Amino acid sequence: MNAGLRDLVYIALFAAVTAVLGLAPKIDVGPVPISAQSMGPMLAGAILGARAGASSQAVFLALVAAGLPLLSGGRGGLGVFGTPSVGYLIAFPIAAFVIGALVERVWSRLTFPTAFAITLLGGVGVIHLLGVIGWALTLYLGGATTFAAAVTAAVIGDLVFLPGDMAKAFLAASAAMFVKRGYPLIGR
Amino acid sequence: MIDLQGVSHAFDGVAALRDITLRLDERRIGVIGANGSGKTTFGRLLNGLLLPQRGEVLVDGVSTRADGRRARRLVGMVFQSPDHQIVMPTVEEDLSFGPRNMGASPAEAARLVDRLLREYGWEGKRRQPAHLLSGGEKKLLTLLSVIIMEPKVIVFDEPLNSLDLRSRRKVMGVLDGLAQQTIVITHDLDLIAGYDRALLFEGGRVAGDGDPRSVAQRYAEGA
Amino acid sequence: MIDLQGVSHAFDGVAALRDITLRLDERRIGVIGANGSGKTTFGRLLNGLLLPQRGEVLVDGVSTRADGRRARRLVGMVFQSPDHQIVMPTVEEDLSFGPRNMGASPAEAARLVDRLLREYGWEGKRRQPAHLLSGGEKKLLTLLSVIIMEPKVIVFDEPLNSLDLRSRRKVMGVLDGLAQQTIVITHDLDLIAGYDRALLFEGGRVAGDGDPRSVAQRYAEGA
Amino acid sequence: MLPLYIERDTAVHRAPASVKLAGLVLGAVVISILSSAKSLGAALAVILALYALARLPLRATLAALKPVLFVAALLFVMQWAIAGVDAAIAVSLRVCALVLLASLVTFTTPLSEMIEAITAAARPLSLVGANPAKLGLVIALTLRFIPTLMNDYREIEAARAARGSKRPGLGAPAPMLIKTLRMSAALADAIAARGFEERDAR
Ligand SMILES: Nc1ncnc2c1ncn2[C@@H]1O[C@H](COP(=O)(O)OP(=O)(O)OP(=O)(O)O)[C@@H](O)[C@H]1O
Ligand SMILES: Nc1ncnc2c1ncn2[C@@H]1O[C@H](COP(=O)(O)OP(=O)(O)OP(=O)(O)O)[C@@H](O)[C@H]1O
Ligand SMILES: O=C(O)CCCC[C@@H]1SC[C@@H]2NC(=O)N[C@@H]21
Ligand SMILES: [Mg+2]
Ligand SMILES: [Mg+2]
Repeated sequence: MNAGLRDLVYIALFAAVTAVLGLAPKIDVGPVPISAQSMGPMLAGAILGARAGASSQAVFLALVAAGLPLLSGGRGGLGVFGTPSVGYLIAFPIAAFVIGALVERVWSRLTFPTAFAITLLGGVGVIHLLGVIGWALTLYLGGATTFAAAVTAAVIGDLVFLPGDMAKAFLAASAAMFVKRGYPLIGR
Repeated sequence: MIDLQGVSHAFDGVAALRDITLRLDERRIGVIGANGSGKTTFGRLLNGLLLPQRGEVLVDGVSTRADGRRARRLVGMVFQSPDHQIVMPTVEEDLSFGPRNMGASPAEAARLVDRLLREYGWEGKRRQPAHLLSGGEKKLLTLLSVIIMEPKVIVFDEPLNSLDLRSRRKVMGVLDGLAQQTIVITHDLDLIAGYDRALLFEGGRVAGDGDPRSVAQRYAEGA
Repeated sequence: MIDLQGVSHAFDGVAALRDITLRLDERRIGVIGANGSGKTTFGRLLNGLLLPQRGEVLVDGVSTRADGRRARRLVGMVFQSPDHQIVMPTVEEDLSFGPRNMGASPAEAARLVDRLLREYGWEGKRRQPAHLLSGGEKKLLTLLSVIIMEPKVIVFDEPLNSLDLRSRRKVMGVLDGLAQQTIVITHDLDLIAGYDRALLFEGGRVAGDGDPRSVAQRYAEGA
Repeated sequence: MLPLYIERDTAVHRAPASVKLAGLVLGAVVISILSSAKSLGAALAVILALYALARLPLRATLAALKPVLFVAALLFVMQWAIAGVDAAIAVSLRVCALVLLASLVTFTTPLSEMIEAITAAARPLSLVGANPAKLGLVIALTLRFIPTLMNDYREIEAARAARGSKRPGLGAPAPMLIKTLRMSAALADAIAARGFEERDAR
């Protein structure tokens, strides 16, 4: 009977999970750091499903915007959405939604390879696509370069994340399979 | 045998254990004391999960600081909360987690699990999701998951918490049947009444040490 | 007064409570029974957190199905694990959570919190982060967070779990001092020895009902 | 890790949370737009004056800055190399000002007030079906979960180490998730038992 409330608590839980991932050490390679936080949307989508998963990431972003220092390195505030990180951040709820929707579709026959493919598609594909767009736009609107140069710079900058993000997708997929076996939520 | 030599430990500058020197070689030792008196911290020092900020803990003569993995192999620990201790999704996988870490092949681990499940009449639970077991069953699982590693000493933190009479008796039976040295942390004074020795913790110090009956009495008077 | 009429409930097709008919009007009632026998499920039915799949639960004559909110206002519940019911980050905020939900203005809620903290000598803890309280203090907080809502009946699930002697006495003192009807679920047979009535659960049925001493004895024999 | 409320009786503390949040949003926009080191320095001075007005201890100010000092230093070096010393100073000042401003609000506003304010601000959203009270609850719970999660992680890591795991931290997240999911179900019950849905009716 508390299904509605339960979802609220799960949403809060995964917003907090994304925040806690920000405590893992980050590496600064350019204006966008290498961090563990994009595992948040992958886990949220794969474990909670599309709607609750996306909501949890939206809540996370709202708290960041409200000024809480929940991004890796203790950053936060509206200012963050003016940096090249903006596209990646906005992609968090969208990625969670895409992953959740796909996982819900194949739930009963979900295996690790499928789960990995889905976290790669949503957690790396979607996030990097929007991330590059956001990055290029901030560079371009910052007035420094031509649009083509901005896109090139963003794409090159983005490539650094690929190895780490594939590892994150792998970890998220295995954690999701672990939870599916030990405490399945989506198939309820 | 475990030796503590002038051991102190603090969390964020607040002392949790103060200058403890002890030799533990009785077979069954009970540990009692108020909430926050340092009992769990003491337990974690014994197998090197926590390294003392001052002093040394020696397990069979070797410092936990020098060889933590050896200490953890010799001293098993059953934690206060079973939820934190179940690390794999099913009963079978959780039981084989320890042996696999210790270098057992999958086949060897499976053999050990088989034997243990048979010995405790648990074959039926083999593939069950571990987190869906009842409170009492979870506690038993965490106990078995440590027993399967055959440590020389086992530390139990609150083994009887929220168990019913039957599980209580079952767990107590398992404890009594163990050949190993056992160190039991508890708020249940009856549980340790027949033990060889009892330690009373008070504000991070050993405030009582000796015969369980008199140590328990001292605790009850102070409370 | 609470009435159960032919109440049954199953989880995923497995019966947890079977056809229970009871009238609860004694002031202090103890509930005992094995792990998984249905005690917590029973408690959750009393305030409509769980609606029975068959039968009815009536609180002061009104069905929990018809008016769940009213049932939850009249019947407060303190759960098994304090960690699972502290909702807000600090003591003060957690205490005002219930009254605010019931429609108290921030000022009214603050007044209620003030009074309660003073009554229990807890002013010093007002702004403390709830998760940094000791085990015993957390338990007391969950108790106060229900008392502040002034329900007519309070259900306690394992109130003494992992408390030390002193906190045990304190919590027992608070329980004894309550004017409300209290229903206490526990594995600690001593706790309910002086109660007005005891219920023994066995496999989802009431297998014993009456004088605590004889019910406890029956339980001990069956275990 | 979260800067927490520091109790004082000052004008900054007494100001309504809604005003402070609006100020934070506005201030953040202004700071993001400012580009010269001089104007950013002035903004920082205003913020520090507010810290003094709120009688916040120096220790808290430094604690708020600590997590970003590294970022600020790094940005400083990079900007210096790319765009010269003035730009470098400006960038570092901007980062510090943003963080100090955000932390000022958290230091001077109890969380419950903050949640009430966010809930009130979200009231218009109820027209499109969102429920402001629920939003407030989710935010409170998120903040409550952060220390709990950290503690669970440490406990499970220890339990894995005790059973001989060579990398006890790496495998801890999955069991941690199961543990907290179970706990969430119980927490939802506790919230209902304390009358949360009552708020829906209003
Ligand atoms: N990881 C930690 N971080 C900070 N403080 C801690 C930590 N672990 C323990 N403490 C503190 O150290 C002290 C001793 O704690 P410990 O857990 O050893 O007590 P205990 O005797 O086991 O209590 P209980 O009977 O409640 O289990 C307490 O004040 C506790 O708050
Ligand atoms: N949410 C749930 N989903 C599935 N099964 C459940 C759920 N809650 C309880 N059960 C099952 O219902 C039965 C009764 O559980 P309940 O929690 O009422 O027992 P209990 O008497 O309180 O036990 P304990 O002494 O261990 O607390 C058990 O078999 C339990 O596994
Ligand atoms: O912390 C920030 O400022 C932004 C967080 C987003 C970082 C993105 S997520 C995908 C990619 N992989 C990383 O390791 N970092 C980026
Ligand atoms: Mg302890
Ligand atoms: Mg129960």
